[in-house]
Amino acid sequence: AAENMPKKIGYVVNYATHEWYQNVIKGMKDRAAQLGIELEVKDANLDVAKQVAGAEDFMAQGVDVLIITPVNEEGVVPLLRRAKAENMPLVLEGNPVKGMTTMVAICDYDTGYHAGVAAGQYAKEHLGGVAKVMNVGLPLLSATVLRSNGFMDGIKTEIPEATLVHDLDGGGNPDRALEVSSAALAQNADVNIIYGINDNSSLGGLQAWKAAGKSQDGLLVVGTGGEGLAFINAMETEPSYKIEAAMFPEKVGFTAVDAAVKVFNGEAVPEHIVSPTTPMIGADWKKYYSVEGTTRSINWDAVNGVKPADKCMKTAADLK
Amino acid sequence: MPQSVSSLAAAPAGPSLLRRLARRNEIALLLSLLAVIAFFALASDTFLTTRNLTNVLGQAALPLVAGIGVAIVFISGEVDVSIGSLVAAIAIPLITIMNATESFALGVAGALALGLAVGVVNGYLAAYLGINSLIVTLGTLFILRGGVYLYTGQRAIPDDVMLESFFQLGNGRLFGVVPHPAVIAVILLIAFAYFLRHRPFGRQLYAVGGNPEVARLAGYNVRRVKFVAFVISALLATIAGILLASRLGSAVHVAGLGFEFQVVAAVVLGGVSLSGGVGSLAGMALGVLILQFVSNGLGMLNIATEWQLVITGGIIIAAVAFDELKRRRA
Amino acid sequence: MPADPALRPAAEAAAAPALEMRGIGKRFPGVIALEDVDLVLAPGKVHALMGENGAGKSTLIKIMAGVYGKDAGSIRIGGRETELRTPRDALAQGLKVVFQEIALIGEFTVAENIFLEQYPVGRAGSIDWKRIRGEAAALFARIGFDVDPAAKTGDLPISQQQMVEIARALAHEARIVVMDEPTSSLTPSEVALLFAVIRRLTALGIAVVYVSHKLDEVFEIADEVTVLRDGRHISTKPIGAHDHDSLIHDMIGRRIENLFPRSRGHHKGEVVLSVSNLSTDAKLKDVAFEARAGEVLGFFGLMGAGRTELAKAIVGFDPIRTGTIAIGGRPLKPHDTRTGVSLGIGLLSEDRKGEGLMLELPVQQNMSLAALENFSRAGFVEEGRERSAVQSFVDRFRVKTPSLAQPIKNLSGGNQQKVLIARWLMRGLKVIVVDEPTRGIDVGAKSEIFALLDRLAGEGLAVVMMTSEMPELLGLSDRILVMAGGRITAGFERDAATQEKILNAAIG
Amino acid sequence: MSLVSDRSQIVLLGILALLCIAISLAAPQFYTGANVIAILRQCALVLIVATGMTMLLVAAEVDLSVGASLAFTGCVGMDVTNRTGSLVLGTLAALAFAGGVGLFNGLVVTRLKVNSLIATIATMMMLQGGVYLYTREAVQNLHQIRAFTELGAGYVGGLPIPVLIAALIFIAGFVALRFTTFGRYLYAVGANGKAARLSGLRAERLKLVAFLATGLLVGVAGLILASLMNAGQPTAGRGFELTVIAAVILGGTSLSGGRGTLVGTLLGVLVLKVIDNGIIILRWNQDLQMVVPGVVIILATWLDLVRRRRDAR
Ligand SMILES: Nc1ncnc2c1ncn2[C@@H]1O[C@H](COP(=O)(O)OP(=O)(O)OP(=O)(O)O)[C@@H](O)[C@H]1O
Ligand SMILES: Nc1ncnc2c1ncn2[C@@H]1O[C@H](COP(=O)(O)OP(=O)(O)OP(=O)(O)O)[C@@H](O)[C@H]1O
Ligand SMILES: [Mg+2]
Ligand SMILES: [Mg+2]
Repeated sequence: AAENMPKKIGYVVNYATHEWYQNVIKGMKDRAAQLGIELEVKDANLDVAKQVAGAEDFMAQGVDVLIITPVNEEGVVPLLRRAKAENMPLVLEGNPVKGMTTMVAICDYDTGYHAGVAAGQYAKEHLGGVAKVMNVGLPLLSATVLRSNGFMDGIKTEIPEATLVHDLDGGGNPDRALEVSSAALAQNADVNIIYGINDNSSLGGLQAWKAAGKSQDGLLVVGTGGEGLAFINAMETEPSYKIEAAMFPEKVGFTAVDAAVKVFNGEAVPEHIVSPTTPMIGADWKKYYSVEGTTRSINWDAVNGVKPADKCMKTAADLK
Repeated sequence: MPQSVSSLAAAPAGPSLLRRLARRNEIALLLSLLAVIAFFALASDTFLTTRNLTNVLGQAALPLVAGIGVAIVFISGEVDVSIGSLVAAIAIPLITIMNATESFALGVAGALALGLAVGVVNGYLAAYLGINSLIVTLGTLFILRGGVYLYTGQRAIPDDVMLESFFQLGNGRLFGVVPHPAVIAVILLIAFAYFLRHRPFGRQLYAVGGNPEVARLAGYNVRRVKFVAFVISALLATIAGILLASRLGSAVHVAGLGFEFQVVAAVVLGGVSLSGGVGSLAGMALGVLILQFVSNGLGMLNIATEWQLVITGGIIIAAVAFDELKRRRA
Repeated sequence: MPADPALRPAAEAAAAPALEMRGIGKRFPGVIALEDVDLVLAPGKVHALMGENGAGKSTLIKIMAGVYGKDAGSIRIGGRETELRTPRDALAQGLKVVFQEIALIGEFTVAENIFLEQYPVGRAGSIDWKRIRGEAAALFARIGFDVDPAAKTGDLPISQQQMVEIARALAHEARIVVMDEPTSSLTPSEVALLFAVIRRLTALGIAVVYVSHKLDEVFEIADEVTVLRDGRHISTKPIGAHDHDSLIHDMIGRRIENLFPRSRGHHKGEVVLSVSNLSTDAKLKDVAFEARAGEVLGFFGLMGAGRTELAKAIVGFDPIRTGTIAIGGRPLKPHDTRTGVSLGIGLLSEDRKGEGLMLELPVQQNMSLAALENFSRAGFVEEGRERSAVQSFVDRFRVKTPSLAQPIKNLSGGNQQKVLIARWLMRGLKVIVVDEPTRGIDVGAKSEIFALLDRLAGEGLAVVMMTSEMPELLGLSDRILVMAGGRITAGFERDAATQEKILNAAIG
Repeated sequence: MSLVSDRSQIVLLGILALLCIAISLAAPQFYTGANVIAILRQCALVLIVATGMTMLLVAAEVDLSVGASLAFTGCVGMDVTNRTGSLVLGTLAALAFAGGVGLFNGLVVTRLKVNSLIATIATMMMLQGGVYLYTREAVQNLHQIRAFTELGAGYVGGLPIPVLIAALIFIAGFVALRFTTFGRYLYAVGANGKAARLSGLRAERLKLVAFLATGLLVGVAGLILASLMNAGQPTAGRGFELTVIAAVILGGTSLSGGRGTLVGTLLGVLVLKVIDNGIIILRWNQDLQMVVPGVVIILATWLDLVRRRRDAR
């Protein structure tokens, strides 16, 4: 297909210093380089106002396509309107926004759900069919709420009497997760599964468990994201860390650039372009990633082989 | 004793006009701002375009508007760090009321009512009960943010009615060129600069911050002056919050996180003293613009966030240290 | 009764005293500042208010100015009973005060400070800056004070700030003008100008309250004198009924035989401080002198002559450009106060509040600050020894304080000064530099401080004294150096010095 | 009670007692050993840094960079231990780094005369940027040295090691501030810098030492945090500076220098952390973890003010 290539793509990321987005950007850069496109990134650093400013600056600089990961999905509605008024093609990453053309995203609910199913199966085999869950969650974002909900729904398909003992706000960061989990475990330690909405959260929960002086026998820890090296290290060294719901950030970036090219050419695109996820159990991670020193490389063949769902089971719209 | 002795005593001569001007902090700031602009104009070919410059003005409008209030509180000898949460909180009545009534004016009235209430509470606790204002406003910063999260259940509240007037307020441009927020910021700046310089109450703010005991002896109601400063600050933060809500088209619970740091840094950079009684709105505005242009320019040069943080931090230290050195020389 | 003119108006005043305070009482934590005090001011008269440090003068003034509320008593202004809850109430009644502590906004211009109480406004309520500048200049011209109305007030030396204070009290319509130690930083010529102004005020029927520790001034300007002691009313008499001794007796309850005692002979020890070729960026030019153990070396100069700067430079507080300073033969290097103190030189600053006191901290910690190492072992403070040392100084100097734990801000100026002198005596020095050591201090305490400085010299210290008080200079110094424009312009032995010669050298 | 000699902590003690009673009535788990230990461990990190911060505030300075420095230090400590395989070197590197940050702050404030609030906001920004230049990812524990894990998660005689470390540091700080010339000089410098200098104190040097001490204590806390999380986390420590300062202020230390005690700070830390813990134990909405401390800080400061005014009568 002799498509026209955009010369320059501008990406306003919500939080560039986070490992997840580091890897999204990595995937974007790889794909842009393959296609001969210049990619520029501006970081909103979790500041909604700065995000709008970043997009404005890109439009002033004259990029051909904008990709945006919203800090908050409601907060970019006027921005989309202004982009449309200036005929600026725009692709969203992560979350849907009123008035958008297309969005590239994983299915958060499905991700949690499949991890939940895997956790249920594991509990049946190794934990005597008991599932008492501590969710180290993040109510701040609809995406992370969907993951937690999916996880509980998934686990219940295997163990209907599974209970949610603690539903916590770990802030998505490790020290807060640790602190909150410690308090929760002190209140009630009758828990055998720790679920974290990202790797920081699951590890924070696990560290709280260890700090309380408990053995990891009979414990299962399930993380989400597979953002960097942390989960790999945990899966290699921590006996309880058995399941990781991998979300392949590099693949998300890769797909977003492809979508940007399509939108630039005015091609028809679905509203939601799904990027694949899958639970990795035990040593599965080695199929998708290899580690050398402190860098990990993605195995594109394996990842491209994971089939994305056509449609998410549940989305943010279902939460309201 | 002859009267001439006193004129023979080595009375300090007033410094010449030129010297006085050179000592003015604003001149140094203006030169720094021009240097920043010149640097980025040379380094990037998209920086010095009308579009980009007006963009930056529009982006600077929020810290400018809120900065007026923070500067006024600083001048009165107190501090206000609650604005970061306030800009997020006032969007809630604004959007909720607009959604319910489809009236922009009613929404703004609701926002102003909340802003006023916060200003009154801050002012009452700090000025009348005498609780340290950093503690008070740190407290309201936490309380308001927590309140926003509790009220919204940590979801943004979307604007369902999409009034055109509301959209235009933050997103439109006067004559298609100057963003409306910039126009509003300039009008407020001029009005408050006049107020501080030419109204007795403006001078009372300086006097109260410069030396509260003296101000009291001169017959001022020190508490009331400080109280009013907090109310002004909250109302200006409310206006900034309304502009932000328009740019975001919703009440976003995470809006304004860290905004108070950003504004305080700019205000201090602009020469408004933390110990009260010193500073001007012109200086404050230059402080805001310098930081905004640096941030924009580094973005234009495609410099990563981590470097932007390091460079901005370095600039703040260098600028304040330079100012201090200059003052010691003088 | 004699036909003293000061008494005649008393009959008229009975009809309408400008101010009548009856049975005033005021207590602070641990202190009864005033008890059952009366004060009646006649229009057109100067009423002096006298008393030792801590007698309650400033407190009484602050009550009439609405700064403090009173615990007991009543106040009538112009015959009508009034409550003065805030300074604004007093100002509205036409009562203007020149406070003991300079009460100006340092960041404002002189002209703006003058109109602080009420800005003249023009159309639409905007401040009329032109009028402010014009009227301020006219006011200074009328009084004869030499102050630039456009100068930033904080940049001015204390003496000029004091002139601004005085001018401010005169800028508005007043019925009563109160001056709490207005001349503590003024030169004699400026005092003369002030007195001319006061006479003009009284001619207009304005009542004036005048507080000063300088007896000569009081005898010159006052019509009546009220004396307070320990917060109680002792006497109110026409000035003609007093002489120096009787006034002092009323104030301190005893006589002072000799204000400038001299216990030591003319023996001079070796040179302990030698300064040569000293210049600073700001003012000092090529200053050189020596001070010997056992002598009091007096420095005189007009305001701005550079005495304070010299004092701060030789103790290592302010940087110098050139020159050497040696204490006990050892050079002050590096040039900082720590080296200075360890070599044995210390400064009693003229700015008590800004450079001496730790206002919020107790008397004990204020006094022991410089000597703390004497009471410490291996870095630990031995508080028992510290406390008893502080207590012994408090007793010896008769520091009036309810306890050693009292925050020093609650002590009167004279008592604060005693604590600060004790700070250095505790430490033990070779050279003590005292800058205006008796500013704002009553005669009783003054004589104690003089005796103290004399005794210190007798014990072998070199006392370097910067002063603007001619009697103090002549009474205490063994040798006198005069400064003008940052240089030493003359030097006199005690016996060769006269007031005329000194003033001539000071004018430069 | 003799420790609380100046009675300034009565209000806080009252609040703390009330909180404990109220929470334990509603949720008996509050008094379980596990929970008490969890609370103490959370107090430990804050208390360690707050000890230094109290000294700074007494000397009329402040350090807002401690949160950012905490994260950075953990990364440095973990990374150097990984590279050298030596816990000693890793610890030294972390302490050197955090001490260096403290020294930098101190020099900027004392030499360049930059207001410490603004100087340390700037340092905070530089550290936040710098840590990502140093590492984009959490630095994993590759060395698996046992002693390192023990630092955060170990116990001695039933007490968590971080709590013991914090207790030692607190006692040392308390003694230094209360009984030594150094402590007395800090108060003097904070109360009137010029008077202190005229009395032969090296005011700038003393402030520098306080900054350095705070820096080193951040280093200790950073190592403990890295051990607790089993990784050096560049994202850790957000808002930590506000928690520390809130605790110190709550403890009655004056922002304008010259006044404050470490006993107050300890109570301040306890009050804040008991509130945090109580909200989770009571299963209240966690968003209240912002609201309640805000109210308590204002309330406690006000009550203390009322008490002092009454005492002054
Ligand atoms: N704010 C205060 N708090 C506590 N005690 C005070 C306060 N102000 C004054 N005092 C005490 O009240 C007494 C009277 O003080 P006041 O200042 O009126 O003395 P004064 O006569 O003006 O002395 P001086 O000549 O030194 O100025 C003193 O013992 C003083 O320590
Ligand atoms: N033009 C000026 N601007 C700012 N400060 C000044 C000026 N002139 C004098 N000062 C300050 O006023 C104080 C007194 O100054 P200086 O040492 O020159 O005079 P002095 O001889 O001690 O006279 P006095 O203390 O009686 O005013 C010093 O602290 C000095 O810094
Ligand atoms: Mg007095
Ligand atoms: Mg002087």
